[in-house]
Amino acid sequence: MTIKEQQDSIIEEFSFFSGWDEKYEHIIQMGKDLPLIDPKYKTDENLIRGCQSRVWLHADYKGGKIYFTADSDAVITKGLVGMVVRVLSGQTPKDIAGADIYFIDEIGLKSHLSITRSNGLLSMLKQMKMYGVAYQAKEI
Amino acid sequence: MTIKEQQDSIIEEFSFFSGWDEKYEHIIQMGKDLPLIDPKYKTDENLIRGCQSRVWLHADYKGGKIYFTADSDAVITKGLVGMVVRVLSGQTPKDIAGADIYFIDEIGLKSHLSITRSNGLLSMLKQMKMYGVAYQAKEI
Amino acid sequence: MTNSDAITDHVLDVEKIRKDFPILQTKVYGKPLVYFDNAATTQKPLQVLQTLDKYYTEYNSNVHRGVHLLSQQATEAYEVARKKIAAFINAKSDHEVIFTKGTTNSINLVAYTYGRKFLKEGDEVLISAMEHHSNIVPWQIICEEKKAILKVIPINEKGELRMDEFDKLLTPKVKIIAVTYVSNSLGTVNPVREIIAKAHALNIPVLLDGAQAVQHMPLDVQELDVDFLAFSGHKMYGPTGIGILYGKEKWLNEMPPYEGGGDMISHVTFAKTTYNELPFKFEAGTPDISGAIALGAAVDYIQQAGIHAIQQWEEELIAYAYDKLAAIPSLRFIGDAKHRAGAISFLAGNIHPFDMGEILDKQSIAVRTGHHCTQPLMEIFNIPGTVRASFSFYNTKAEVDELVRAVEKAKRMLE
Amino acid sequence: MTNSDAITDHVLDVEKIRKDFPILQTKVYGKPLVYFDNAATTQKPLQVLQTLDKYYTEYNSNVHRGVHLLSQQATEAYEVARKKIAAFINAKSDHEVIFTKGTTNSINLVAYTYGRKFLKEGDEVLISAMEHHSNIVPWQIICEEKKAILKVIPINEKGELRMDEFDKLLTPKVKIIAVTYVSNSLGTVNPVREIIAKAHALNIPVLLDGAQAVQHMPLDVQELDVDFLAFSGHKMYGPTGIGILYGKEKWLNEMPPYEGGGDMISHVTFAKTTYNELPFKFEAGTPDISGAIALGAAVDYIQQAGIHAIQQWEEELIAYAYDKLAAIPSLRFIGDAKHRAGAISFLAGNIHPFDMGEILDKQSIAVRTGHHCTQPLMEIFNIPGTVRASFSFYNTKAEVDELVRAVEKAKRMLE
Ligand SMILES: Cc1ncc(COP(=O)(O)O)c(C=O)c1O
Ligand SMILES: Cc1ncc(COP(=O)(O)O)c(C=O)c1O
Repeated sequence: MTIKEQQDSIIEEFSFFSGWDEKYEHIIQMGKDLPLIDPKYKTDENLIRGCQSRVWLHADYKGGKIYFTADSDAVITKGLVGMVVRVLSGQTPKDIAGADIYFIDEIGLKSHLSITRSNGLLSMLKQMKMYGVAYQAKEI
Repeated sequence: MTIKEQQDSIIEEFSFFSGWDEKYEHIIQMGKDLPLIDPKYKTDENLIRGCQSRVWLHADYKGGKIYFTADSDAVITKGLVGMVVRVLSGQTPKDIAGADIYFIDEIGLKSHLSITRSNGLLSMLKQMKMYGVAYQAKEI
Repeated sequence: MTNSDAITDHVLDVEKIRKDFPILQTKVYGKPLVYFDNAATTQKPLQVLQTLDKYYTEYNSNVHRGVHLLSQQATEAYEVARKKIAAFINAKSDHEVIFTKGTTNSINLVAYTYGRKFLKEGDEVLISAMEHHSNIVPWQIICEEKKAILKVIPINEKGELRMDEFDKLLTPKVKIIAVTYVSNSLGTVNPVREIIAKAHALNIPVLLDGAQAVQHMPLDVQELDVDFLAFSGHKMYGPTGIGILYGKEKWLNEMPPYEGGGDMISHVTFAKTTYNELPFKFEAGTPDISGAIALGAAVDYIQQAGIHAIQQWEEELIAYAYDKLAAIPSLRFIGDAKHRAGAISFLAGNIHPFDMGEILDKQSIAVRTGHHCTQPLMEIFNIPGTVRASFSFYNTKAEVDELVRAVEKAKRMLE
Repeated sequence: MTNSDAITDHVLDVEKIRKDFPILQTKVYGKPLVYFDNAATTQKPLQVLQTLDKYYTEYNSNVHRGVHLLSQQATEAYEVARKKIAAFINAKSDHEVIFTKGTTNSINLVAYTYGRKFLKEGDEVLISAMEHHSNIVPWQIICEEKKAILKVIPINEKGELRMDEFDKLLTPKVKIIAVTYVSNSLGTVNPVREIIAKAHALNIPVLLDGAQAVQHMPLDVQELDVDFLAFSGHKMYGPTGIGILYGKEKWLNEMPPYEGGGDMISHVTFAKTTYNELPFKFEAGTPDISGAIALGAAVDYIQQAGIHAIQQWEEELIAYAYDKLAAIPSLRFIGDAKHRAGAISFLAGNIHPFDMGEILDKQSIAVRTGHHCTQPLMEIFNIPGTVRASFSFYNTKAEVDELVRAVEKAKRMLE
């Protein structure tokens, strides 16, 4: 699936939920599906600075594609991370670097991006795109 | 005249004026009647700290009574000083120290006392009472 | 307060009080707001908002030195506000009350000016393990500059000061003690009378961080004999941007000025500047005039409700919340002091406080999560943070019930 | 501004604007208020007051780190306000915009932190003879501490900077130049482009005191290439208690923090504290949230009126006032610069400015009298002070006529 297709499929999944609690339960579930980072990569270097919860992110580059593994100490954050990883993992550096991430808005989690500093989601997205840019450069 | 009589006579004089401009002209006039301080006493020591205009005050103690002379670089201030001097000059230290000055309120110049720091009138009154207290102490 | 019981002459009409706070009538996510983030900032009563509005629509003007009527009115109102605050904490004199930007600004002012005058190499500054960053970092900065040493009074597992350790730390090397009256993270009320008495026996002055105290309990600076008291307007029903430093006249006179500028000077030449008298010496520049006047209105509001009645109701509310929360399985309190006020911090099982806070938010309940600007304290407890519910006299038991229900729901979702 | 003429696309509807300012509809002593004390503080439009009210009745909450909705809304609004101000002065980045308490606080911040880092014994700081105390005293304090030398650019009899003398004073010993863009006492607009260009040729940074500039003329920090700019919210139609420091990122990053406390730290332990990134590094403690958001609304208001249109109207008004006042016998201007903005200072015969101010006040005209916090300047002119009428875009020619009539009456009474 492309990045766009992955996002659209998440949006569709969420369209079945009307209550906030079902949405959150689904997010938490996706945290459980997140490909977990190897504990040896849970280093300060791979830590993404959010204010309240911590996120570790690792990238593997194989066969022209980037595969992300991650973890967080907060389950909602982990779910959000899981969704973003689902969207971007296994894509090419170029696609990741240029990705337009719109699903978060559409499923009604915009506030997670607008909180200036209290959430690491934006920093995480930035970090993933940085990996995209970096591996793109390597390719050339 | 006692301090009270002096104040009452000032209040009566002001009762003839209805406009603010007549009142001020009268105040300014009273500045012209102020017994002027001898230039040699126009020292920093005799300067009363107001914020905007300067007032010099000198006290002479003769025959059990205090006589004030003064000056100011602003004519309205000088008028106010003139009125206070008229009320307190030639009175006994005891009467001055314990004087209840009410005429300023009654003639509608209350704001001159309420401006926290912009007017030296209050400091001047304080200073005059200090002289009263000081000469009272000398008498004993 | 010696006569506090006698003064508790009436109980609060909480429903009536709630009507004074417009924001308490609003909804979030379609449900009535339940605001338990009062330790971060309180909501404002209409009386405060009307004071702000009246100021700006009727007599806004710069204060001091103004010859015109508006300026006289603004100056008068500004100075009356100072008097109200002086009376509220029973300061001996108005000019011991300095308007600042808030608690942080007040503490920085003391750390810098007291520190410059009185701290020397090897001297010690004593704070506690439960201090807010605002009562840590300013002392770190001045200690570094002066090569002085910052010492920390430890706490026990309940979040109470170890007074036995305090006694050991209290040596003549200590040049100032800065402790919080009430902990913003734990709700602990510290034994400040004892601290002050013991400090004064060695002639050491004490600064109290009153940010979480003045809104919850009667506080009399003369009776406490405290040397400095810092607090914030926005945490006591006043506007943001204004705070107070109370200081004993003798200290304030000895300390050098803090910032330089208009109003704090007596005379300026390029060669030499002489400083104004108290309180103006420490109020450089145009002050937050509207903030000061509105803080005066907030003090009026508190006085009218009655600080004893407020304290009584809040204590009842906190006891109620404590009992209800304690009944939730796997919930544990962070901070379990005997004397407490204001806030309750807790964690449920292994749930991350941020997750809990988010699920409470979605149920229209506002709590704070995280380290509450007390990172060293979180490290002592070895936790990433807490969920903190903090109370005001406008909160109700029904709201506490809502909180408990919401925590239970969050637990079901997150565990 | 390079393209300023092109932007002047509309003229002001002053009568319509006046309706936005409730206080302009009030009376003093039974007559309509004529407010010519705008350099001390401006009045506030309804739009600003409504923003304040909306904040407190709908989403008051502490900013940053808050998990609940109100806190997110408050944080968002606070940061949007920062963006508005950054856009207003065309800062390269939002985080070059620091919220402070006002101009005085902003200048103290720079004097202290820049001074600590870059000033050494024998270094020089260059200010001008027309500075406000707020741009003198902070430099005196840091110069005294660092044994640096404060030098002063003199002025000519018209109240203009002596640029020939400036050239002589500009040596590599100078480590920072701090001058006012517009004089609050004289109305002089200084040749800041020339000053900055010459200073930068020697790698010397320039701080502009913009307290009397930003509300009167377009100002683009990138085009000016200025290093620091300080200004106050209350002088630009915003509330009291809030101000701005703009600083180039490279300087702000090199300077140590100012105050310590919440929000300005990244991580605190008792042993070591690491500081947060810009702009938070310089914003310790709970900021004036409502003040910042309302200042954003004030900027919106100015932008909507159009700063070019404002400038045009104010210039017309000042020229008109100047001509009318000049026609009064024995009236002399203090400050008669070619480029001027904002204020006109004058004296009539030997009349003490305080007397004049009082008689104008009784005629419902608010002017300021005295030294205007520029005592050294008054000493240069050898006067006790001036009568200062200062203008805003809501003032009218009819009000100027009132002023002139009132001055004439005062002269009759006082001479
Ligand atoms: C030129 C100038 N600089 C600095 C200031 C100080 O501003 P504030 O009192 O708002 O800090 C003023 C205001 O009086 C001013 O006119
Ligand atoms: C105990 C304590 N001290 C200091 C502060 C800092 O107050 P402010 O942010 O108003 O300066 C707070 C507020 O968070 C606090 O709770």
